[in-house]
Amino acid sequence: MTPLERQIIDEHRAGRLSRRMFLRHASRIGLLAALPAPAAALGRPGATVRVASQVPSGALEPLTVSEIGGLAMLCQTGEFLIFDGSDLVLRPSLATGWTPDADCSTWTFTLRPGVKFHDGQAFGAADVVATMDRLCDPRQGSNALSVLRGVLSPGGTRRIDELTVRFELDAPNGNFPYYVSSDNYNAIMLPANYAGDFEANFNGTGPFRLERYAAKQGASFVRNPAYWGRAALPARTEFTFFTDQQPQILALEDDQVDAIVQISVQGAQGLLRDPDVRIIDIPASTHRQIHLRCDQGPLADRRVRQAIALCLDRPGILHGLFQGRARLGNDSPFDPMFASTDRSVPQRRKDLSRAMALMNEAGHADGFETTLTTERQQEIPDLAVLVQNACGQIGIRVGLRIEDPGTYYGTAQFGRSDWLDSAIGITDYGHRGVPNVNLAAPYLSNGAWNAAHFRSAEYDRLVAGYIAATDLSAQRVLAGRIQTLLLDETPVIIPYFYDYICATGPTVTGVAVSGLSQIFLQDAALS
Amino acid sequence: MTQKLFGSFSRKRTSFLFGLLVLAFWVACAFVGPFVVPQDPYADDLMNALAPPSAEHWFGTDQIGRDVFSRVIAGARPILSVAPAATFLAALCGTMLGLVTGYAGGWVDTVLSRLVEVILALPLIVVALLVLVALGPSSLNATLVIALVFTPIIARTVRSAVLAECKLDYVPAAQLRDETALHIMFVEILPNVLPPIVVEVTVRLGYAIFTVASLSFLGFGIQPPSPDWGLSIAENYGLIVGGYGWTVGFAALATASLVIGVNLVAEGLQDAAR
Amino acid sequence: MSPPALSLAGLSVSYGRTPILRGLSFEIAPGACFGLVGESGCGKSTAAFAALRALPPAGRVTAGQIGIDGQDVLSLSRAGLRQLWARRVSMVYQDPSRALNPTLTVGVQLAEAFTVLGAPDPMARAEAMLARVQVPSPRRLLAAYPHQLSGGTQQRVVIAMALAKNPSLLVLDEPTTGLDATVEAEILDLVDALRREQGTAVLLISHNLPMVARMCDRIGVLYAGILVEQGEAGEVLGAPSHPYTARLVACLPGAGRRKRDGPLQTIAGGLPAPGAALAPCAFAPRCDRREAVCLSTPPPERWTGLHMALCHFTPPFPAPPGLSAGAPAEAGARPVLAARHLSKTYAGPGGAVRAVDDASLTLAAGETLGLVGESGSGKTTLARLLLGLTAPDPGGTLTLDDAALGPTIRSRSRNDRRAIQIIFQNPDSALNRAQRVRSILTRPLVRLAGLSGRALTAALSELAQGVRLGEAHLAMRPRALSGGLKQRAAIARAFAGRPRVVICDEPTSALDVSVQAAILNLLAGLQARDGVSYVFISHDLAVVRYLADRIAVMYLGQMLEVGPAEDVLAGPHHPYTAALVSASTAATRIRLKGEMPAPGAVQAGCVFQANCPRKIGPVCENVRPPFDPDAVHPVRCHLPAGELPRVDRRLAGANS
Amino acid sequence: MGRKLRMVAVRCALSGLTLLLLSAVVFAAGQVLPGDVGRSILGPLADARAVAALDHQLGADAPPLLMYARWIGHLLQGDMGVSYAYRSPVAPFIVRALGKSSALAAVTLALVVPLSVGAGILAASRRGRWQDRLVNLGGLSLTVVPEFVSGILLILVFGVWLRWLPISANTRPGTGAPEQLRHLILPALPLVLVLFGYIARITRAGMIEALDADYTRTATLKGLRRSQVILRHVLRNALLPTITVIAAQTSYLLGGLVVVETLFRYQGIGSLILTAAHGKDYPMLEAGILTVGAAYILSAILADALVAMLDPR
Repeated sequence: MTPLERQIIDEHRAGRLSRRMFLRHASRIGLLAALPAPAAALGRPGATVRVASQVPSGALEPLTVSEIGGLAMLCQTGEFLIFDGSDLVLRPSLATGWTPDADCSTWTFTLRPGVKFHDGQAFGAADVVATMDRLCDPRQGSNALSVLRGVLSPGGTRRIDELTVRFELDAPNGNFPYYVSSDNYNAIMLPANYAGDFEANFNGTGPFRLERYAAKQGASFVRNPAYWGRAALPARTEFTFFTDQQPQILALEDDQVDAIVQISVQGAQGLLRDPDVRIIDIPASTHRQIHLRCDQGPLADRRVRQAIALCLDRPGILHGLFQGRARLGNDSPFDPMFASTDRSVPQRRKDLSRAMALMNEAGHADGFETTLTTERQQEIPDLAVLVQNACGQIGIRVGLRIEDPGTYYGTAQFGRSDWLDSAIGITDYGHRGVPNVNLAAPYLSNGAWNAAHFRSAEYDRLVAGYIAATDLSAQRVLAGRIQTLLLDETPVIIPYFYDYICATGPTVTGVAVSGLSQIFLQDAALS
Repeated sequence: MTQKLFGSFSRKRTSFLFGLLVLAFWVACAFVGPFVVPQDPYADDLMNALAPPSAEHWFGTDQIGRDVFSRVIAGARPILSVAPAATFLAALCGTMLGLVTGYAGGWVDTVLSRLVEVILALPLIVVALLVLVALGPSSLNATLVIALVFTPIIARTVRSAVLAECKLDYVPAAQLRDETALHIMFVEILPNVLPPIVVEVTVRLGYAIFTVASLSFLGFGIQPPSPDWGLSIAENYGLIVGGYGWTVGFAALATASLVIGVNLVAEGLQDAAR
Repeated sequence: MSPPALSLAGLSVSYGRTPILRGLSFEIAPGACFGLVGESGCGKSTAAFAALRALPPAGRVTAGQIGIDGQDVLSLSRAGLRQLWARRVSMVYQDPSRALNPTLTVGVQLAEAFTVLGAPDPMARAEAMLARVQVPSPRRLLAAYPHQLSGGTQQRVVIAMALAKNPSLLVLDEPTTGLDATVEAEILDLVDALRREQGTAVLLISHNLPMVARMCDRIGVLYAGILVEQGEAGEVLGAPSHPYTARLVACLPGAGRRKRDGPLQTIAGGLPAPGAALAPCAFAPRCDRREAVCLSTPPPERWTGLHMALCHFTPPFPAPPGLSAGAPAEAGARPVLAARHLSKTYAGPGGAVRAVDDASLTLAAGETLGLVGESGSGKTTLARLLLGLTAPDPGGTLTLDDAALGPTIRSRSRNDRRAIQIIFQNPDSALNRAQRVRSILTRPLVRLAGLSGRALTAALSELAQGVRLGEAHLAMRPRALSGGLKQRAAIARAFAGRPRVVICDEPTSALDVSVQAAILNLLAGLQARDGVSYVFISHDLAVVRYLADRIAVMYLGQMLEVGPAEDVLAGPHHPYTAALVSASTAATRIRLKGEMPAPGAVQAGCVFQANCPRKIGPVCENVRPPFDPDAVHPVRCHLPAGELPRVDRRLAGANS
Repeated sequence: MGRKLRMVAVRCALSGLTLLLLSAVVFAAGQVLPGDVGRSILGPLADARAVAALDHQLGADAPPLLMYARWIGHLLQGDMGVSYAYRSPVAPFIVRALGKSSALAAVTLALVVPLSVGAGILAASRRGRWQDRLVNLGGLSLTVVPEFVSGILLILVFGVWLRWLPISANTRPGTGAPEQLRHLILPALPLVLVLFGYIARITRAGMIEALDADYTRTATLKGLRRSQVILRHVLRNALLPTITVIAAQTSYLLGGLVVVETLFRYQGIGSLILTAAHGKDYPMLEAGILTVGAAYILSAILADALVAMLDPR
C-alpha cells in the first residue's frame, strides 16, 4: 500500500472522509480497481429502449466531438479506460488498474485482457498509445488538446507490454486518471489503425454495436454478443434526434420514446411536475461563469467586483431558474461536491448595504455604465437579465448584448472574441469530475480562457501546487486558499452549479447517465 | 384622400376607424406605456416566477417573475420604433431609387432591376437572417436590414408608377420647356406618385412589423431584456407544453392586433387612394 | 304587319340612384336600321344594354317597356331571356379585342354560338360564317387566338358571332370607334350588306353623326338621357327640328367647310353631369332659343309625320350672331421649319422597325400643315422628331428659319426650344394633375419666356384670356376642369413661350363635337393673332380639311403625298389618299387589298404596293417611287400623273 | 414556336445568372459571418492549434476566392460539396430537408389553394356583401399576422386547450401517412393563414375583372348557361393571375418555413439553413440557400409556363 493509499484510508477511518468521498478518492489513485461494477439492475432483458437525444450538430468523429448530441452517441459503442460515473467514482473499464509513481508524474495502467473491437480486432496497449497520441497531437484537430495540454504530450504514452501502458506526464498530476476517463469525452479507445471513419461503423469495444446511423435523424444499436463484460440487457436501442427540448418532452409524454438524454429545467417545468415521468437528477459541476474584467474600467477595482457579487440573490436564482435543482456557487470552480473542496470557506450571500458601501469606497457611489455580453444558450439570457437587474440595485447600469454562441466566442483568441474581450460576460462551463481543467485555463495569468483578465502570481502558484498535490488533505488546504483568494479578488461570479437531469418513462429502469450528457443503457429495461 | 377616409360613415370606414383606434392605442402605449404600467416590466421576482394570471398579475408572470401585462404594454415601444424607422428609411431610399431607375431607364434600370431580382429571389426573412448573422443582432442592425430588403420592393412600386407617369405627356411637355431631370423627377412626377407610395409605405409598415417580430422571434431582432413581443415569445414559447400559455399568448395577441390594425389603416388608405 | 324588332316605351334606367335614361321611346321596324346619337355621357350605351336586358349589376330599369319581336323582354324568365339571347338578339361593342375571350380560339368561341342553338357540326358552320364576313382563309382563322388578329379582323369575328344566330335585332355600340378610317368603312359596308341579306334590324349607337346618317334609316338624338329628336336620317341631319340637333350639326366641320369660311358654330355650356337635376327642358340652359316657358314647362313631343322633336318651338333655329372671328392667317411664303430626309429606326423584337422613313416637309409662317394617316403611319413619331423629343437617325436635317436646328432638345438653344411646342391629344395626360392650372401655365412662362415678377403676372392673365380661361380656372387642378377647358389650358401652355410652330397631335379627337368646334375655332383664332404655324395631326379628314392649308399623307412611316389641301383631297392624288377620302364619304368605296402590314424593315419598292388597288406590276415591288419634297404637290407613286385617281366632285360634296 | 423556345432558353439562362449572383452574394456574406468552421465544430474551449489543424483538414483556410472557385467547379459537376460539420456530402441532407419542407409546403398549398380560391370566387360573386368583406378584410388581416404569432395562438387553442391536433410536427419513423399528415396540419395552418388573404384577394379581383369583361357579356349574350359562362369564359381568365400569385408566394412560403420550422422544430430546409448559418457550415449554407433560390425561380418559371399554356398571349 502506498503512502497515498494509506492516508486516504486513514482519513476515512478517522471519519474525516465520508464514504462517498472516500470512494472517489480511492478510485482516483486506483485503489479500488477491483471495485465491483454498480449492482446490476433487475430488469428483464431483450427490450428495445427508445431514447430522444439532441441532434449531433456535426460528424461523429471522436477526435473532434464537443457537443452533447455527439457525446451521447460516442459512448454507445465506445469505451474509455476508466468509467467516471454519476457519483464521480472512477471504475475500471478498459483499464483494470492504475497506479501513480511517488510524485504522480508517471502513471501505469493495466489493461483488460480479452477485449475485442466490434470489427474483431483485439484491444491492446498499441491502441491506447495510438489513441492518446492522436488526442494530444496539436497537428490533429483534437478537441481534447485543451484538456491534455501541459499534461500529456505525444510520445508520452508508452507501451510496456501488450496489456500495460505507462503515461509519462508533462507535469505531476494527482488527478490524471480523470483525464483518460469518460470525463474526457473524446478519449474513447479506438484501434491503432483507426482511419477517421468512426461514423461508418462506430467501431468501439462497448456493449452495443451499431445497427444504423442516419445523420440528423437517428441511430440504432444492437447488443454486442462478444462484449467483454456482462451482456447488455436491451436487445436493441433506438435514438431519435431532436433539435430542441420541447418536441422531446412531447415525444416522452406521448410514449414515443422511453427516455430523454438530457433536459434543462427551462421549458421542462411541466415535465418535472408530471408524476408519470421518472426524473434522474444527478449533481454535476456544470456551471456559468460570470467574468468581470479585472484589467480595465471600474471593474478593475476589486471592491466593485465584490459589490456586484454581493447583489445576487443566489437562493432566489436557484429556485427561479432551476426549481432548486442546483447548488449554490461560491464564485470559484470548486463545486461543493468535489472531495477537495474546502467547505469551511463561507458562502457569499446577498448583502446590498455592504455592496453599496464597497461602491462608495471605490468612488462609484453613482454607479457607472457597462455592458454584459453573453451567448444565447439555455437559461443564460435570463441570468443576464437577473445580473442586469441586480447591478441596477447598486447603480450599475448594465446594457445587454446577447449573441449567437458562435459570435460570442468568435475565434476564441484575445482581441478577436467577444467572450474574451467583454467587460462582463457569462460563459457556460461543462461538467468535469475534478476541477483541474477549470482551475487552469480560465484563471491562470496566461490562461487561454481567462476572460476576466485575472493576473495573480499567487493564484498561479496555488493552482500549480493543487494540480501536483497527490494527497487529499494537501489538495483541500490548497483548495481552501484558492477559494478564499478567488472570493477576495472576485474575477468571476459563479452563482450556481446545476444538476444534470434525465427523464424517462415510468416503466424504465437501469438508465445511467453522466454529467456530460453521456447515457449508458446496458442495464436499461422496461417493466 | 382624407375627405374620403373620414367623410361618410359606412362599414368600410368602420374597419378603417377600428384599425386606427387599435393603432392609436399601441402608439400611445409606445409613448407612455412604460410610465403607466402597474409594475416595472423589467423587475424580476424569482420567488414568483411563472405565476398564472391573477389580480396582482393580470397576465401572470414569466420565467423570472416579470409582470407579463406590464411587459405587453411596454412591448409596444421597441417594435414601434424599429418598424417605422426601417419603413421610413426604406421609403426614402426606395423612392429615390424608383424615381431614378424609372425615369432614367437604360442600363441603370437594367443593372438595378437585376440586383433587385437577386434580392427578391430569396425569402426576405432568409436575406435578413444572413445579413444579421454577419452583422450581429441588434435593433439598429435589424432596422438597417429591414430597410435594405424593403428598399427594392418600394423601389419597384415607385418605379412602375414612375414608368406609367413617364408615358404621360406632361413629362415631354416639361422636357420641352427645358426642365432639368431633377425638376421633372421631384417636382413633376413625385407628387403624382405620392399616393401609391403612401399606400405602399403603410402596407410595408405592416410587413416591417411582421418582419421585426419574426426576426426577434428567431433571435436576430430586438434583444433582451426588451419586453418586445417577438422576443418574449421566443424566450417563453418552450413553456407552452408545460401549460404556461400566458407567458406567450398575450404577446401573440398584442402582435396580431397591432399588425391587423396597421393593415386595416393601410386598406382604408388604399381605398381612398383609388 | 309584324311587330317591331325593338320597341322601347317610356324606358327609364338608373345606376344606383343616378337616373341615366329618362322615358326613352322608339321603335325599330323589322329589318330597319335605327341610329342613336349623342355626345358622351348621354346614355347611349345604357340604352343599348337596357334594350337587351343586359345591364351591368348596378343598372336597373325603373320604368317602361321593352319589346323585342313583340315579346315583353322585362317579364321574361331567366331561361326565356337566355333563349332570347341565344336566338333573337346580338350585340357588337366598341372594342373587339375585349369582346373576344383571349384564352379561347376564334373557332371555339364562334362555334359556341351554334352549339347553343343545337346546330349540328358547329365548327363547319363557324367556318362558313367566317367566310361570310369576308376574312381571308377562314379555316386558318378558326385555330387562331384573338390577340393574333388585327382590330379589323377581330371586329369581323365579333360580327360573325353576332350574326351566327341570324338575329332579328343587332345592337351595334360604337362598332368602329378605334378602328382606322379605311377599316371602319369596310366594317360598316359589311354590316350593311349582311343585315340587308338577313333582314336583321339594327340599333346603331354612335357619336359620329355623319357615319350614322350614312348607315341608318332613322336617327334618334339623345341628350342627357332624353330622346330629344327622332326621324328619318336625312331629315334629322338636313333639317333638324330640335335646337340641340341643329347646333350639333352646325358644329361639324363638314361639307367642305374651310377656316376661311369663318369659325364653326359652338354650343355654349356643357353637358349636365349624370344625376344632376335637369330643367324642364334639359337643353334649355344651353339653348339660344330659350324662353321662359322652357324653364317652367316640360316641352311636348312635337310630331311631324314620323319626325318627333321635344321642343316648345319649331325651326328654323338660326345661328347666334357675333361668332365671326377675324380673317384667318395668310400663309407666308417664307419657310419657318423645314425637315429633310428624317428617319427613325427602332430596334424591335423581330428586327429593326422604320417608324419614320425619309420624311421631308416644309412649313411656312402662319401655315397649317395637316398630317393624316392611320395608326402606325408614323405621324406621332414624326412630331416627336420635329420637337427633338426623339433623336432621328443620322442623315436627316432640320432647319428653323433657315438655321440648322439641333436633333434633340438638349442640343437646341432656349430660343429654338421655345419655337416649337406641342398640343397633345389627351389633356388628362398632358397636364400634370398634381399642379394647379396657374403653375402649369406659369412654369413655361418662366422657363421659356424668362419672365418674372409683374411681367409674369401680366403675361399669365393675358395667356389665360387668350384661351378664355378665367381666374377661377387658374386656381383649379386639371381634374376639376371639363375636357374642353383642359384642352384650353394645354393650348395656353403651348403658346406660353410664343412659339413659331405648334404641333397639334389630334387635339380634338378625345372631345365631343360641340367642344371640338370651339377648340378648332380657338386654334384658328390664335393662328390669326400670332401668325403661328401648325402641324396638325389628325385622322379626321373633315377636321383637317377645315383647318389645313396643305396636307401631308403618311403611310407606314413614309410620306406618300404633300400638297395644297384641296388638291390632295380632290386629286389627282395617291391611290391611298383616294381610299382614305372615299372612306369618309358615301362615294363608291375604294377597297384596299388586305390589311395594312405592320411597320417593318425598309422595303425596296413602294410601301403601299401590297394593298394598292392600282398596283402596276413588279416595278411597284422593286423600285421606290420618286418623291421630290420641293415640288408643289409631290405624289410618291409610279402611276403617271394623268392616271392618278381623283374624286368625283358630284359625289364628294354630297354627304361628307 | 421558335420564339417561345428562345424565350424559355433566355429565361433559363437569366435564372442561371441570377443563381450565380446569388451564390456569390451568399458566399460573400459567408466570409463576413463571424467565427470559423473549426471553432464551431470543436467548440469554444478547443485549443487554437487544434482549430487551425481542423480548418486545414477541411480546406476552410484556403483563400476565399479559391474556395469559391472550387465550390462552383464542383457544383457545375453536380456535386454540391461536403458539409464541414458532417463531413459527408451535402446533397442527402438537402434532399431530406427539402423533402420534409416540401411535405409541409404541399400540405399548406393543398389546404390554402382550394380554400382561398373558393373564398375568392365566393367573394366575387357576393360582391359588396358581408361574405365579400369577410374574405377581403379578414383574409388580408390574417396575411400580416406573423406565422409564429398565429402559430402560438393555434397551438394554444388547438394543441393545448382543445387538444385536437398534435403540437409536434415530428412523428417517429414508421408512422403511417395519415398520422404524419395530422402532425403537419398545425404547422401548416400559420402559413395557410398568411397565404389565404393574398390568393383569395387576387382570385376575387381576377373573378371580378373577368365577370365584368366584355367577353363574358359576349358569352352571356350568346345565350350560354351561367355555369358554362363561368367555367369556360370566366374562370380560365380569372385564375391566370392567381397562378402567378401562388408561384410568387412560393418565395414567401419558403421564408415562412424558416419561422414555422423553428416554431415547430421541424427539420426542413428552413431550419437547415438556420443551423448551417449558426454552424458556419458554408457548403451546407450555400447549398441550402441556392436550393431555396432555385426552388423559387423554378416555381416562377413553372407558373409562367402554366400561364403561357392557359393564356395564348
